[in-house]
Amino acid sequence: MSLLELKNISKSFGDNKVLTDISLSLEEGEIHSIIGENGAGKSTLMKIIGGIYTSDGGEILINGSQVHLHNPIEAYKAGIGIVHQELSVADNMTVAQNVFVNREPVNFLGFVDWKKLNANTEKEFKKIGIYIKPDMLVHNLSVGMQQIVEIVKVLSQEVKILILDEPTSALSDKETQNLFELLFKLRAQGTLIIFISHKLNEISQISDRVSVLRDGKYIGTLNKEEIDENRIISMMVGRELDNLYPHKAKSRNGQVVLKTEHLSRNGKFDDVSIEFKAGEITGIFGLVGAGRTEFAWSVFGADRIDGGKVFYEGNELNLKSPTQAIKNGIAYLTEDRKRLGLFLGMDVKDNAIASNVDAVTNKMGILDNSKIYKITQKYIDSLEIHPNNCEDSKIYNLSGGNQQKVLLSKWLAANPRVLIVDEPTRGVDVGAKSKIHNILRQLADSGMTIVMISSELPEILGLSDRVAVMCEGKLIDVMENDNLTEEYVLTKAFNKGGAK
Amino acid sequence: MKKFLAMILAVTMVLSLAACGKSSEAATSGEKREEELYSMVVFTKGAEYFNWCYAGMQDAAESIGDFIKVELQGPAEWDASQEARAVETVLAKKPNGIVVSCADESTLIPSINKAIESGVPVICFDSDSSESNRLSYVGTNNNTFGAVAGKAIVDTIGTEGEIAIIMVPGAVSMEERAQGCIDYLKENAPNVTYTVLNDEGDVAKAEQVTSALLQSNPNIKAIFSTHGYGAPGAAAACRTLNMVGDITIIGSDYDSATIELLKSGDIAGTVIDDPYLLGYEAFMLSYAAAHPTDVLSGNAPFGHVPPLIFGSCSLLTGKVLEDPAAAARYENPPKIN
Amino acid sequence: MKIKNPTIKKILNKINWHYLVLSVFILVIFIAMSVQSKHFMTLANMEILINNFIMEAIMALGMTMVIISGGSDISISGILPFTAITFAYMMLGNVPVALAAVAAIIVGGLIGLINNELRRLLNIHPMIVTMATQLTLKGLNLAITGGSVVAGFSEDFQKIGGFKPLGLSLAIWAYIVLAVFYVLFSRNNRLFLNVYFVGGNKDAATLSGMNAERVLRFVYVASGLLAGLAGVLSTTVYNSASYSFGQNVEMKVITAVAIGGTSMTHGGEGSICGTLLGTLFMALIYNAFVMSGISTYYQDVFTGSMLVVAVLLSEGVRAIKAKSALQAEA
Amino acid sequence: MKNKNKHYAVNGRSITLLIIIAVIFVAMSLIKGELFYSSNNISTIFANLSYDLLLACGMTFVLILGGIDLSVGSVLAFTGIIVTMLLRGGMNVILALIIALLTGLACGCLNGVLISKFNIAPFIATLATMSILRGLSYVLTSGFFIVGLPDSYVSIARGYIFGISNKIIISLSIMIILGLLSTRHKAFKQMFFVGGNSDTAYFSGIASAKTKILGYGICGLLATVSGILMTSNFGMGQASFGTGFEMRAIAASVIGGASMAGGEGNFIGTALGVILVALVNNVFIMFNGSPNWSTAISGIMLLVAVALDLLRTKYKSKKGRK
Repeated sequence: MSLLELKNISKSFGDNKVLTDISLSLEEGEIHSIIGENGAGKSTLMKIIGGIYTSDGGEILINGSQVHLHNPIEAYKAGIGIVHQELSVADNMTVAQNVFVNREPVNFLGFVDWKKLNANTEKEFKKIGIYIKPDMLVHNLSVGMQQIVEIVKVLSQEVKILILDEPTSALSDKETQNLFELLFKLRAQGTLIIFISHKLNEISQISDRVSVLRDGKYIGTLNKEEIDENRIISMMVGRELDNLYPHKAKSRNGQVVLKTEHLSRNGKFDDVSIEFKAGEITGIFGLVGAGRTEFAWSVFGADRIDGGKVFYEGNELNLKSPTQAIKNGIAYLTEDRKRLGLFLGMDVKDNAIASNVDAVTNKMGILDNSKIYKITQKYIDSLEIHPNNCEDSKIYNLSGGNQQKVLLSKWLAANPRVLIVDEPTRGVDVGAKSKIHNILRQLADSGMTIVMISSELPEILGLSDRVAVMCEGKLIDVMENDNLTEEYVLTKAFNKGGAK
Repeated sequence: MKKFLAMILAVTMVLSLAACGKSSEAATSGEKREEELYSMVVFTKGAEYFNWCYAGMQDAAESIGDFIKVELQGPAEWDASQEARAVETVLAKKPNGIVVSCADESTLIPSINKAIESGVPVICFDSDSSESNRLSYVGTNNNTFGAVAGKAIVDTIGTEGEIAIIMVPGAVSMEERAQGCIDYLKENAPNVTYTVLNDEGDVAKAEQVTSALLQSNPNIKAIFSTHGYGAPGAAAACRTLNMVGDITIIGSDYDSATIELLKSGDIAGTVIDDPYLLGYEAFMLSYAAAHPTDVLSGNAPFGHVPPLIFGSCSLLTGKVLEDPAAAARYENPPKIN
Repeated sequence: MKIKNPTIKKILNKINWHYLVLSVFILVIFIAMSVQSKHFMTLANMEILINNFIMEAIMALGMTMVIISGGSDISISGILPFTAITFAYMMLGNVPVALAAVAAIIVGGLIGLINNELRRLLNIHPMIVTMATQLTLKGLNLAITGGSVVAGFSEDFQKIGGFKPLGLSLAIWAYIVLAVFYVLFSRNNRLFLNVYFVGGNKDAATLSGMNAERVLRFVYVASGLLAGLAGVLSTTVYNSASYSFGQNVEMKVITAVAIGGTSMTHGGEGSICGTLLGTLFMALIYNAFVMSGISTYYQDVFTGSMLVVAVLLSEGVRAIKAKSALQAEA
Repeated sequence: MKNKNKHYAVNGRSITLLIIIAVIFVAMSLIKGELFYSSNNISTIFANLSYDLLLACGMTFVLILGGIDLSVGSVLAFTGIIVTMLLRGGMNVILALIIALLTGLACGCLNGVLISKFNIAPFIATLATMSILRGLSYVLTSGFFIVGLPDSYVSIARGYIFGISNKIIISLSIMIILGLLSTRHKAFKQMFFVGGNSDTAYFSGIASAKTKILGYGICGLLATVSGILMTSNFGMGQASFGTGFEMRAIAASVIGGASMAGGEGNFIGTALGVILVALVNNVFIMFNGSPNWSTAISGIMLLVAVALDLLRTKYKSKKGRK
């Protein structure tokens, strides 16, 4: 009987299936790595185990008895602790307070015993060989340290099942090694450690078993002796081509529209020099923490630049804000549709014109409703947004795919010369996906410069004319996309033994 | 009649006091007299009525000598508790006397008594706090005040019909004025019925409630506002309903706005006491109380003051104001510093 | 300001500039006033100075926690008179004082609870909810009392107002106890600390297995209880209760808290000590204006401007801090 | 489908309010008859709510921006005093009006700057300006009424056009114009964007600071208009004008469908909110009910409105999921 057993776990958000009957059994005292491309469903699965999501179908058994976890509190009670990918620390509190939040040693008055608290905190940190002032405010810490605080917070709870979702993405090598030492200790004590990472070398270094997910499906599990990076890669790739990709660019000698030289942003990405040509789709591939989105933000003027230059049609550009970027014909389609992309509470036509209101206003600044409807209808037809009379429906009533299409039309309405799309088909159904691909190609053919950031290898290879690969903030390579293989690109992305 | 006599008596007494105050000052002119401070504490500081009172106090003080300093204190809100605090804070300055107009009967009692115990004479004016140990009350008999209004109404609308009385509940002076009016009607025009409106002492609100009432109840012939803001509000209401003239509006007290409305004929009249005089007398009493004579007074250690001074009240109408002399008296509000 | 020396930097970071500047302000006013008026620096006046802002001071304690939790409670100006009136009527009904007081305070707490539950169920901004309760209560107060003052209590009740153990009024004693309690608990007690956590990052709090809603309930109930206490105390002090009590008190309280450096933009920041300073500042201003005889009309202008200055100050401080932190990181 | 969306999503709250108002109206007409539905009574109700209407209108902008403005009452009093004092000083009416309006605009913009540039919480920033302006009003007048205004000025509010009070015409027309613009004009549209999701707005290249300053500026401007109407209606300026109006304005806009979260609010709703509150007060007096309750009523109505809205959205999202 295994410590944690998952039986046919399924989960879907709206009409978008994220997990399809995942069955896994994990033993106590093992480090079990879960690997898969972005969007393979790893985090979702972990959130279900951690009681943050509840699964649509299937059951979770701990020591053979079924458990129902509806919130983190219950999960902790069941001995499950998660180190989340996104930070969940309160940066207005001290390190110690964050680590022992709501578990501080208190006396009968509920008064916190600060000495003890800080001592305990230091002890917890010593376990991973880190010294830190427990009474330091978290917002004075680097992101890496904040991540460690996060980890220590969970570790300090003596959990039977410890889930680490991309714990090392922000850690230095030394910190990482210390963390591993600790994990080994915990394993020895019989803790089950579920480890999610994009760093193959780490995985092969520490895992007892590795399970691979792809497209929300369980592919297989490798035992210690079977673990081999190439094998893992071959299991990860080969996502079935859910659609036919459009033709490639006719010519690859378009004029260079956008160019960066040694572009850097402290702690985000470093020394990126790359050219983007008109009429081409340049795919940027990379795994979590590769710095692709951060790069895009800096180019788009949404984040500052610490070093290097951006050239637009030959002359230097220093953008203070997205407003200026848009004026210059640079558009950025965000990966975070809900937070940064769309106005969920507003209707489709409003969203469609949001980034280029001037186009539909006269000199008096009066909006021309007929124009708005015309434009919206145009995109509704050309992008096949459903329902086809949704000009006035609120965004939140649309499916993910259609939301994404609206987001795209918002940027097309701004008729840019350079279009940076970040994960253009994330959380989007098959039909919408291929539609979006075709649109992007058409735009490229019409002379637009397309930059496509994506974590889906098939998409990258299927659509882009050139492929740039980033890893941990560095640009590894830019390759013409002729007979590139997924293995090759992925290997680059893992940057095995590469520049570091 | 008795009251009237009492008033005459008191006034003369005070004036004589003031006179001897003056003479003594004249006698001791030459060496500098030690500075004295007298504070006036009011609720709704900034109401024009109290500005008149304060002006009276200022001039009275000046008439005695420049060694006397006076000040106006009190909250802008109609909040008795805040006024009580103002009294206590003023007390800390160890003034020679305090004159106060009370936001309500009871709330200021502790503060007033505290002042008396600590040897600072307190004179109430305009609105009394009779339960407290205040030495004296200078004011208007608000019942008479209301009666004057009642008479004015009956004179115009006759002994039949319905009237409205605007007031802010809880304000003693207003309740007494309303009561006085009602009593008068009971005696002299029993067929006149009345309804009471609350306008929260706000002009806009006054317009709202009166216009609503005039709509719902066409028999309303006259409106009596027991405070200064009501009349302008009611007048505005009549204007919007173009009922100007159909409704007899009797206001209370006078301020530049009311005067204007009187002259334009938007309101028929306003019952007035003499805030300037109240302030003047109140100060004189406090001064007297602060300067006991060798003859022990009834309320030693304080000086001789009468327990009660009632100022007269009369009806001010547009006709009265046609006489420039009279108009001059009301039109230009006094400077206060 | 470029400071290279790290130790100096450390010290500079240690200092709470906001409180420092505020204290300096207070000190300056104190000195100026003592020079200006011989009656200012007297025990009597100090007592009055405190007495005159005591109700606000008491409620400011609760308000601080509310604002730290990321909300606001403007219903207190309805609760204060309401509980005052409830208490007064119970007194007239010959309910034993202690019992009546407790009951009235609990009523305040219940209203706080209602605030919170409405906020949770309707999931609308606390400002709106508390505004609704405020308006409702103000109406009730007017309607219940018909606008007239509730007074005429028994002789020995009236003594309570004057009852001064060690020369300090009950209200001041209550405040001293509460202030000490709040300072200690807000810095040490787990529940109070959780308020900071929830204000700082509600999701993090929940992910860390904290019941954020429970924390918020505590915050609003506490605020209600304190407003209730203030109401009861007012009745004992003035020997009466009226719907007119505590007008705009919520604004004064929030001003005091904001001047004390508790931020409405960044939840989870601020402290009771800051509020104590802010309260003292407000009380001082009021007293100073009356003392100096400067027309109190200028008082609003002054406090308003001070509010802006204070908030700008704390914003500026945090901006500089953030910058230095960045430099440290880089 | 399309209409349905318009119907529910855009105006759901307004519909509810309209129904409630209609019900009250019919009921009153049946009970009180002529007294109530006489054109006179109706026009009076409107004339009296014109001030609130303007303030609530401005407040709606601010709420759409996700902010709040406590200073409207003080702006009303302050600008009212400015204009009356200027006129007292014998200044030409038009000029005085312009100066007053500019002052009001400036006050509003000041709020906007404090909030958007200096990142002060709207509540605090406007609380500060609220007390500053109220104080200044008293300092300027030391409490005296300011009277002796020229007829040309007084007639602004007292006059009639086609037998309709100017107050109604002015306030309603401003309301309607802004109401129409709010959805049709670029600047106003962007307020919805900024209030709806400031991050998305930023990524869509919308200058949020400018938009906010504009919003608060308009709020101040409308407060000024309201102040001008009030002073000319009563023929006097007074420092205590507009005390406590801010709460009424907020209540009305929220009843009308605006939310503190921002991005929501429509002017029909706000207008209906104001009307509803005024109507209920009117009904109270019609029945000689104690007006003491009026404050309580607006509070309770506020809660009921919000609760109703919550139920509606709950119901809608259920339908949405199906």
